[in-house]
Amino acid sequence: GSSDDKDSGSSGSSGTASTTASEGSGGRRFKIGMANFTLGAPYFIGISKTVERDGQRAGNEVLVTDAKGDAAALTSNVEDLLAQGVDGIVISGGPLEAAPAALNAIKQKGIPVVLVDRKFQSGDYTSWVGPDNEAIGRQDGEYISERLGGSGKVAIIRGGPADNSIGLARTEGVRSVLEGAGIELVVAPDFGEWSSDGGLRVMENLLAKNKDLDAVFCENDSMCLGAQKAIRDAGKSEQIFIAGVDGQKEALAEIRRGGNYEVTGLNDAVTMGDAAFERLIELLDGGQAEKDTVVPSPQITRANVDDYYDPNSEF
Amino acid sequence: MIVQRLRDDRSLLINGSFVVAFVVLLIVAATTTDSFMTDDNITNLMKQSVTTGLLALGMLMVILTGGIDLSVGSVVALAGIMAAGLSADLPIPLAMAIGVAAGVACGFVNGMLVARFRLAPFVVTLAALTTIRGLAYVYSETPVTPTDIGFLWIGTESIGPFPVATLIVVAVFALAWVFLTRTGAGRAIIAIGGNREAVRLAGVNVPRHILVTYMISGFLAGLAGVILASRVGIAQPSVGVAFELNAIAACVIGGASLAGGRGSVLGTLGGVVLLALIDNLLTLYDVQSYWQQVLKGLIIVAVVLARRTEDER
Amino acid sequence: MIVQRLRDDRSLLINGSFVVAFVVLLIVAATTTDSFMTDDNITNLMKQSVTTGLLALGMLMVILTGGIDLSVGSVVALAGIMAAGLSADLPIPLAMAIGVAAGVACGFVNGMLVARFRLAPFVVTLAALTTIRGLAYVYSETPVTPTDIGFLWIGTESIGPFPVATLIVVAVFALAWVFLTRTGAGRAIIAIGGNREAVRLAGVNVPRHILVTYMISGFLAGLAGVILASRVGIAQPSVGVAFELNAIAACVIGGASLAGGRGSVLGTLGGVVLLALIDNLLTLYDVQSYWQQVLKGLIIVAVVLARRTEDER
Amino acid sequence: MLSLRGVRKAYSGVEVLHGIDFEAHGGEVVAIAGANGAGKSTLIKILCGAVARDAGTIAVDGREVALGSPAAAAALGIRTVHQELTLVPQLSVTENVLLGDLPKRGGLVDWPAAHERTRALLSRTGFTGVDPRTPAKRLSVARQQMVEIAKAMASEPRMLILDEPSAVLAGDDLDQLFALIRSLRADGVLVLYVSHRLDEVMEIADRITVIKDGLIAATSTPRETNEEEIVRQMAGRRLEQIYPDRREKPGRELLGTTGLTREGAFEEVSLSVCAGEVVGVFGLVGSGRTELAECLFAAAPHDAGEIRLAGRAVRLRSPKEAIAQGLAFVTEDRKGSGLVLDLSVRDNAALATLPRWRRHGLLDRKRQQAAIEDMNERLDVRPRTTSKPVKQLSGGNQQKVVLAKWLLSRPKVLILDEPTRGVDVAARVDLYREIDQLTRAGLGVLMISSDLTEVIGATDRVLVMHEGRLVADVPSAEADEELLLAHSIGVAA
Ligand SMILES: Nc1ncnc2c1ncn2[C@@H]1O[C@H](COP(=O)(O)OP(=O)(O)OP(=O)(O)O)[C@@H](O)[C@H]1O
Ligand SMILES: Nc1ncnc2c1ncn2[C@@H]1O[C@H](COP(=O)(O)OP(=O)(O)OP(=O)(O)O)[C@@H](O)[C@H]1O
Ligand SMILES: [Mg+2]
Ligand SMILES: [Mg+2]
Repeated sequence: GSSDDKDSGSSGSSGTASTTASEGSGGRRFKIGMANFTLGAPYFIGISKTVERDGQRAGNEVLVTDAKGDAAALTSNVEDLLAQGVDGIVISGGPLEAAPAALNAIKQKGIPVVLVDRKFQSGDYTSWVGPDNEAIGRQDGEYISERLGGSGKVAIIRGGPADNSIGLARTEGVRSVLEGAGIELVVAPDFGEWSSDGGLRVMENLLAKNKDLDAVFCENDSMCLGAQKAIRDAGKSEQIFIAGVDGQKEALAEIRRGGNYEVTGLNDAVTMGDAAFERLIELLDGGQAEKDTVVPSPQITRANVDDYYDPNSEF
Repeated sequence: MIVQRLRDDRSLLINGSFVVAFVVLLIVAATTTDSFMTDDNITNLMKQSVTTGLLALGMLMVILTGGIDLSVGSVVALAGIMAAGLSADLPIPLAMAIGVAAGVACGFVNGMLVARFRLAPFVVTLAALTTIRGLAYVYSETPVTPTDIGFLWIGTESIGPFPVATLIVVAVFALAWVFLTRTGAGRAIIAIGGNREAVRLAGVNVPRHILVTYMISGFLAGLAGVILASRVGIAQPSVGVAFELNAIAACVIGGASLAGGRGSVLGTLGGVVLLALIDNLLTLYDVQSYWQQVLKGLIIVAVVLARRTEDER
Repeated sequence: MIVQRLRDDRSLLINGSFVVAFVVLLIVAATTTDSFMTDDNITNLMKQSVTTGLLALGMLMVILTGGIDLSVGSVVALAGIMAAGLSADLPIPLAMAIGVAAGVACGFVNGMLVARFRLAPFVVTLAALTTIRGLAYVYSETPVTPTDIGFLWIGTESIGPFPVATLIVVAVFALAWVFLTRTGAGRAIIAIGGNREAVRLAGVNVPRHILVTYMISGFLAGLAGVILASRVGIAQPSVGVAFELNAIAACVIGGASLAGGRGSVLGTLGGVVLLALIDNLLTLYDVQSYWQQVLKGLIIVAVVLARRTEDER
Repeated sequence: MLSLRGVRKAYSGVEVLHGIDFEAHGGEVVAIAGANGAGKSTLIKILCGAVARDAGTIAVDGREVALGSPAAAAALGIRTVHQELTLVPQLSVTENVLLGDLPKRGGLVDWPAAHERTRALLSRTGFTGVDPRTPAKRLSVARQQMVEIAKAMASEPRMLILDEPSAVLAGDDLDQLFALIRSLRADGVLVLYVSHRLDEVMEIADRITVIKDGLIAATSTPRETNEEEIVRQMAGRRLEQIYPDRREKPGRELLGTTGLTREGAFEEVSLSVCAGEVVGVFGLVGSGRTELAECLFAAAPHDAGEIRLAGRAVRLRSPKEAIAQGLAFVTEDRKGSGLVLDLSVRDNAALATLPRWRRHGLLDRKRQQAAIEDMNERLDVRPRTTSKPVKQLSGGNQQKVVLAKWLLSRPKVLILDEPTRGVDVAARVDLYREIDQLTRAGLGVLMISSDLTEVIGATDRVLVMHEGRLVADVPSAEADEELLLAHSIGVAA
């Protein structure tokens, strides 16, 4: 499910008040800021790359910053971008909840900002595009519950920490379905830190304590890949199946292989990046865009994986 | 006169190649980019140096005694989230004061363990890093957004062209400079790092002075946390990871020795500004994120190499 | 005889309260939980100590000379991702060897800057931390999955009840013990940390020995990176953040002094196992993540306090 | 065998050696004398490859040598005992002695053989009684010095350089050292010997070379010269009298002890120091003098007995309290516990009196500076600039800075532990005169010294310690060297 017109930026009309970019041959050219809260995970790298590529393809200048997971640095980066006179900014919030100061600074400049992935709880933003994480969780929960037929034991691996509401929402989604279905849940006490090595470690610990797991849900695919390895090392690939979130390339490859990695919810970085870029250009062109847009996250299983799997994708 | 005093501080700002490196960086920045010399950018630079500045100054005190404080990043988180959380029910200045006080308390515990129980500062403050981070999450798992707009004042507003937070940093640095060069306690702290036993035999209460340095570090980390929460407009329990490394780097780039007894306020200030400058320039030049990291490391080494000859043989 | 030699190593495993702390922990763990004494859990403990073990051992060498190596976490990432990436085109052992060699190369650069150019180890390796992390991302932004199943052998398989990786760690620790207690180079490294000038005046090539320690640290970090990538089955450029802190903690808990000249292989091993044990137990007891952090810090302080009397006055 | 031509050396622009020409031959003992800061240690550091010369040539056996590193010097058979101790504190005596040259078997260190070789070396040098397995830091300074000497003997030296080896040695140990030097001389080894104790120099040297302000001032044989002459050459002035005449009536007791005991160090020590009195303490290495001083100053706890100050029993808990009560303590180890080497002369001198310089909460630096400059003048600290890091001063001048620090604290009782270690004759005279004047104003002094002439000449009475006990209390006027030595080894009645 990707956007229809990737080059929409070139179909410009009258400019917004704040633009200083020069007139180009193929339409208006902009200086765009892509502020990342973190580039420490493939998903966020994917979003950033997509915005960058889309922007450059349309002849715009795209400045990319990386706050390395530091909210203050994100604020600084936004300030730096503003100092360089960008026409609009995309903020990939990552696990960040809010950066009112950054948003206020942008607002003072009077330029549009599109939040992608994370919807900030506070501060004024122009527009948001992102997934419905709770819905993705529910989707996985429904798959698991159906597959287990109303009984069984399921482990949950969280990325942590809880100031990251992505994970909270996903786990909440799974939980809401499974708890109602009479399935026993085991939530690992330690966090998998969103990485494969973390997922591996947490799964190893889970397996040492729980002999009778039927399935495991991780808050993202990276951790699932580690957990899958731990399960394989324990010789329980037949017994325990895996549900993840994101649609990371490696996870799709596993689903395609037909092992115990059975399901994920697509939270596609490319789709997300495309949508964000498109939205920003609409705003820069003076369009009146919707405030919030939920990008749909289709469920991917063995049945439909071939529609989504692209070995050369960035994510 | 003032030059003599600055010299006494064995300042690196005064000493040749460090200044040269600085000036070169500034000239290159000003001439090759449009945006460097703009008001906005200079203000950004000032704001961006606040946290590292406060942390580095506290770290300097601790380092001078031959210690280290790895817990400052976690203290930033704890102080910020407490201040933001309490501001819902308490007057803002009081809430902020309590946040800072929490930092002082952390410093007190660190200092007691190091000074009285003579545990290794590295382990004590590493353990504190873990524990205090945990406490920040225990206080509030989720980010806290202060509702009262007054909370944002200290981190956001400017007086004339200078951000309030920057003025605070400047004041704190000035105080620290006076403290270290012009008070008995300051001189004793430096001497402790050089030869603890000699200082003890000279009748100085060594544990108490060491304790004070950790409390200063905790205080400044707490202050940094409150200002940071105010600047960002939201307090997160996850903020401040690896801040201690930057703070230590600023001290060492500024000529401090981790063995203690050597280091200066002005040098540290130079280190802080240099680090901020590097980040700022790499962003202005639109260097890609990963290459920024590669270059940042190389530039730091180059700077340290450049000023090597003056101190080391 | 062997006891005498262990004593010469001034081991902490031999010394009272550290062992007591250990035994108490083990007994409590074994009696209060069902799962602690299971094969699975013991194997987990062994596997989970591999990375910290290798890093701590390399760190010990560096710390003994009075240095520090903050770059090990980044080296883990670089070595792992290079090995995994190259394994697509090269024979696996060669790909892995190149990954480890990259670690040695990083150590070489660190070592040259510290030993020959006499830069402060903290800044040099902090800069390296940044640069090498950047290089790992430059090599591959996204995780690399090695296609050949043979890549997984070293990190996954067991010989009898012992994971291969654990056997490697044990072998490396044994070698290091012999190196530090029974070879001239090992003794020189310890002596350098005690009094560098004295060692220089005795005609020992001090810079070369220091260089060697950083290369050992780079080598072991590279090895740890390759084994970790093999164990996880996927190499990530983001892996290894803050690993250096754990490694240093293990050394210091094991009695090493960051000032140099003091520290032992057996003590470090004790520190590594203790850290893994704490994590393992907190998880087995189902302590929630934030409280785990709070408790971990407190336990570390308690352990260090308990064995204080023996070393410090 | 050794020949220097026009050797020059400058430290950060200040030349301290201005062109040294010097010859010496195997089988010769050449003493080098000179005032503090004359450049003796610098010359020696050049010879052993520890610092590089700026100009000049050095030839060994007629061949010009570079001496670029300590290893290069060692390869030529040049071995050195430095003025400042260069041991690795936490390592054993064996490792220190055989540093970088441990015996191996099958590629691995052979520890039993190493300990054996060290034991043999120690007994060859005559310093028995040191266990090769002991960590160096547990040894007293004197024993550490012996380890240093054994270390220099570890590989057959062709040229042995000793920079004030005797400053901490006394009695038998000094005789052992002289015996060693004589046997080396008989084997054709060249020995360079730096010392401020001119009586020793006259006894052991074949030739005496005096360095003054970085130049060779004179060279003569002991037969051609005498102590007075050497002092004149060193100091550029004649010293009328080394020790002041002391005819003081002691006043009331300032510091006293009864039955003071510290287990393993000293027992049942009862002494008293009165106003206007200089009390010497003599004893052999390890007789417990240093530990006694530490307990008096509350730097270490005691186990039993009583300490009195001005007649009142006190229980001091820290040096801080001791200082507040008017005590001052010059330790024997200036590098380890006396000075903060990286800090300036001013910071070191002011360290014990920090509260005194406070005005409006800040240090009154003018007043501080004036007081320190005045004290440096009185003690003749060179150079006079107070902003230099103290580590850049010569050994003797460092010692004067320690004294300055404590004299500034205006003590009532001054405890001195080997106060003239490494201090040249002229400066010593200044110090004795200073002490004399202060005692006239009511100060009491307890002076620990291993230098027999000093401990007799500069004091009013001498206490002798033997194995942790006070065994004699002799008025200085009646004391002579034999008597004190006899007491100190426990053979006098
Ligand atoms: N590292 C250094 N930096 C600067 N100046 C130095 C340094 N070392 C020695 N000096 C200076 O060189 C001069 C000669 O010092 P040196 O140590 O050779 O004297 P010395 O003859 O051995 O004196 P002493 O009898 O006190 O040991 C002194 O003025 C001293 O201050
Ligand atoms: N053979 C030895 N090995 C190690 N330590 C020794 C030995 N002999 C004595 N000591 C140490 O020396 C201490 C007493 O020496 P102290 O320094 O107080 O005496 P001193 O008379 O001042 O001798 P010095 O001239 O060495 O300073 C003893 O308590 C002991 O710890
Ligand atoms: Mg000298
Ligand atoms: Mg003594």
